[in-house]
Amino acid sequence: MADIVPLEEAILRFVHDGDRLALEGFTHLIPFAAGQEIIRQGRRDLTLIRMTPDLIYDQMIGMGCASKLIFSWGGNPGVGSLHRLRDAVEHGWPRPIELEEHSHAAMANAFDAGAAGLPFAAFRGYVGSDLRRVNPNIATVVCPFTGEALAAVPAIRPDTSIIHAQRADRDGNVLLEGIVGVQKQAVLAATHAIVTVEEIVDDLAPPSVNAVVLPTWAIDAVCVVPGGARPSYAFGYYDRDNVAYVAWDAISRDRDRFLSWMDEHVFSAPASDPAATVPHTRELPR
Amino acid sequence: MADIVPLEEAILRFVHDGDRLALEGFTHLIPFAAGQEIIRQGRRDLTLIRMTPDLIYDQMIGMGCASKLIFSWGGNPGVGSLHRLRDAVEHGWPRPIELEEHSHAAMANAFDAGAAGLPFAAFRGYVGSDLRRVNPNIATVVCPFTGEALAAVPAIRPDTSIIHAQRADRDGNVLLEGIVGVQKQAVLAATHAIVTVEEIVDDLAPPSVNAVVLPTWAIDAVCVVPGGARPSYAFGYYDRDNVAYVAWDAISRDRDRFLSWMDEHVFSAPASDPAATVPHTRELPR
Amino acid sequence: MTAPAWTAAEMMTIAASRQLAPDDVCFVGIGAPSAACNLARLLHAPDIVLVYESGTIGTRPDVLPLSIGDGELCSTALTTVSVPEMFRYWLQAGRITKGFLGGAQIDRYGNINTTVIGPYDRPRVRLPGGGGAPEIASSCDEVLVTATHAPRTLVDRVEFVTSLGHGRGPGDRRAAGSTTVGPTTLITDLCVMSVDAAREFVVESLHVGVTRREVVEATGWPVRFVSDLVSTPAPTDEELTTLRDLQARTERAHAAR
Amino acid sequence: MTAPAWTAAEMMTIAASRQLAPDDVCFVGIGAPSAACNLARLLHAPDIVLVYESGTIGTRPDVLPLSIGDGELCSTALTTVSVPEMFRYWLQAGRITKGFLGGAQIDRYGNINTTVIGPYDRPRVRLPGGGGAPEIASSCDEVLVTATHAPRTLVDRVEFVTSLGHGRGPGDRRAAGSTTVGPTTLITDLCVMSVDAAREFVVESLHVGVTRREVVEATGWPVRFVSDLVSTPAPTDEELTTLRDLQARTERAHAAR
Repeated sequence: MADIVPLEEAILRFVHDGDRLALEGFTHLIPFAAGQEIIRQGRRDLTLIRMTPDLIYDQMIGMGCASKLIFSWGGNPGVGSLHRLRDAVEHGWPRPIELEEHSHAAMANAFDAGAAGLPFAAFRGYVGSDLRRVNPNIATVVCPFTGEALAAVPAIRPDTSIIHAQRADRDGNVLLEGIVGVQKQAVLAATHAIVTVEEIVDDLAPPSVNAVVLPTWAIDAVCVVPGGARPSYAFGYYDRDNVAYVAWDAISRDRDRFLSWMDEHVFSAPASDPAATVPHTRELPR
Repeated sequence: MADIVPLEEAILRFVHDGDRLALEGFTHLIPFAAGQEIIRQGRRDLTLIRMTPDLIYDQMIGMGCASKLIFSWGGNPGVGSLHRLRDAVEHGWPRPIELEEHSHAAMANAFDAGAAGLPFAAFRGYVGSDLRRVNPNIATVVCPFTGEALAAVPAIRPDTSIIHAQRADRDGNVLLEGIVGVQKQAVLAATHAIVTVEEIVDDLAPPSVNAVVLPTWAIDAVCVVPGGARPSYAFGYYDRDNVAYVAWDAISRDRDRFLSWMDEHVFSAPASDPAATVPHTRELPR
Repeated sequence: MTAPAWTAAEMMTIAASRQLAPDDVCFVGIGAPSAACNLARLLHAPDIVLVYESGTIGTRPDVLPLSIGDGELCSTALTTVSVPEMFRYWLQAGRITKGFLGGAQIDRYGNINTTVIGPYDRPRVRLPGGGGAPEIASSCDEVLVTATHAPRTLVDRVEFVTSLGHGRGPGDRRAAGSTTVGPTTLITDLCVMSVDAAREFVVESLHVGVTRREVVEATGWPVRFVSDLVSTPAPTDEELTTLRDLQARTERAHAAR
Repeated sequence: MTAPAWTAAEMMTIAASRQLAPDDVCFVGIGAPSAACNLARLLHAPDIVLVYESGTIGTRPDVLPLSIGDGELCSTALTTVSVPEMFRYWLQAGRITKGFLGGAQIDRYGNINTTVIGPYDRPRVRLPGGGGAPEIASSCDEVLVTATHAPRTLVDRVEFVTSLGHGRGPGDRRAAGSTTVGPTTLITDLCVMSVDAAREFVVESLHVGVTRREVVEATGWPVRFVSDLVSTPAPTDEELTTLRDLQARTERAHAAR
């Protein structure tokens, strides 16, 4: 059964230095507030796992939380580079970061295998790609019936996965809908799972009996964080703040400007202040 | 794009002697009307594939349509045996039937692999089971990262899959909800797919953006057959006719009684007569 | 003695329901397990999570289903997933604490046959097959077995191992590649048995009015009894009333259709 | 000559949109491909199926998305599936007829680098990475490539093969294990190239006002031209109006947020 607790407490309990951590969200429902709380708590040596590390991982990497990144596409969607990630990779600032680089298909299959309790995933991929050359975690398995050689990657098994969802009921059952990415898989693949939600409701009222619902007993903590996915979006609650994504490009290009932005928008804003979870929309230069 | 055609035409076009055929439905939405049309058209030497062959496969096997059955549980749910299946296996009546026998986990994974275009599925299964001994299509693959030995089965790739769904729109997009079994996988694993539906609607109006929807271009034919899943049920349309399932036990125990029941309820009832698609509820002894 | 005020089948269901804890996540089969699981939910385990292989998770049926995929299971569930997801994400991944199994033949080590009586290629009786059982047996934390007590069911040796119990004794299960506990308890209409150090079912409690001799005669192997054999507590009024109400509701609902 | 009444970027998008047929199922990337695909849908291919890797199938956005997972894509889609399902059931299974790719470096054989400039372990420029591209390149029936024409983009040899095109020529793709056609067409802001028998991009049409020399100077390999080189048809009024309306709607929508 999931505990419904403040975000600070959930991060304190389930995120530790050295952990393998997945904050998932495929453009939609990105758990920004949770990532910023991890930054405030000063976690270090994290292995960050995510198909599409975007602004929140750029912030965590820029603040030195991570020693390794497992990913398949690291950019600012529709805008360009993640400058803090690039600075870490290209110049080791603020610390070097090890990369384990995959394709989306590989990561999606690896999360699926993790959720299914399998040790690896087989798929038809990496055909002729140099990624095989630089990533020793890309292997081959042979179909015992046809002899076809398929790519294989290890299952992803995070210590803790964190996602943001639209709502939970009072028992801690969680519903998410819209673009759901690999969030269900990330939660089910992890030892512990934290879900931040827009709201707690009496009745989850799934729109369909087959809606994406995560039972409370498959989750450790639910935290009420309205706006906790901003500047990404929560389908049915608020839109994506595209301006904030564009603005991040200039903020993140310069180390000092980045640090002062973090100081103002993350460190001066406790997670328990609901408004603080939406700093981008309040404060970003336009 | 799926054609919206009468059931007779869909079966004529996409079901041929010798085909590998999956009529799927896990207790819910079983395509009875389609199976009975196949019987009326006198198809032979079919390889019938299904996790839970139940009454409709009992009828098809009893009428001599099948030379092979790939399955994981062949019973009358909540009642007992499938007597026509047993008669074929135990006494070769009306013709012998070859069995390829799996577990549910294996079949579910094999349909999933078929839908994913993979040649095989790996899973943790058949531990210590004698099924390995009698089914040469159960192999082993070794995880290239951990060395764990896993069970492997070939992907299921039917020539044609047939399912029943709640509704389609005028373009032939199909929605099903409730207990959805492996129907999506069966359709996507097959070369051709036929879907019988309760009704055609102007707007599919999925209850959730993540509802189980099959695009028209992934299907060959949609046939309007109200009650086409009876005596199984269609969530939101009609309930399971449990009495018919119980009654089938006595009907199917005796070869002559079975044949006369088929004559009365299947051969005398053309598929184009909507009432004929619900013979069980009209005629079964109670 | 006078006949007790309940049937042997009721006693079996009630004894099975007592095996379930409030925080269990159960993989439920049809028949006795379904009645036992829902009885536990209506009594001492209101938050127990019932999972049916048709894909329904956290189901709370008002009446017992006749099939594993009745609409009632879906409409009262927290959520319903596809069958591949059920077997991959929920069963295989190790999220189920207790699985219920039954079978045409069960031996002292909890090996179960639901496939065939006689040679596989020329069966005397072709049974329905394994269904979910082979992986329920290996993936659930623990397996509970229910059976009507009879020599043809509780056999000396199953003719076909559909679902692995403890093989032929200690170590066999692990050697076969399993990391879970396997069968721990066998609940019949005569008694409750538990697995001992030799990985064999031994009788630990006799239902009210049942004698050792009856159990010996109804068991296909030379059955043993624990030294501190006890009597299964009689059904309470609450247990009986709740079970009978559930079954009466179920009969009314199914007859109406 | 006078400047044409359209920009080079508009010409590129319009030329790309013409590559799409009414019955195509397209795997759409962000930027030029998204504009081209939606333009085709608004013009000659109203029933074209647009699939975005975020899981949206049959999406019909009124405005162009800024990201691959904008809410607009989901709310106008026929259905939205999980990302594992998208890559397994829809892309890997071979249900996509045309995939669009771009990249920081593209060579004459359609090999694409979106990973790194310089050594992998000590990159001069760390690019975003492969994302969906490696499997889009191998699983779609056919791959269309778009790029702004420049020597640093259309290079003699990519420094890192993120996504396989035709390797170093005929047979390489099949030898690597691919059974699909691979890149067939490269659409730039200067011209349209198609793959010839040597599996090399050669110029088949020049956009209005573009010279052979401009193309030669902007291409990082010794580019060849087909003998029957033609001029790309100029954008029609309908194409231009539809594209500009789409982009104006898009700008208004994104500025409002």
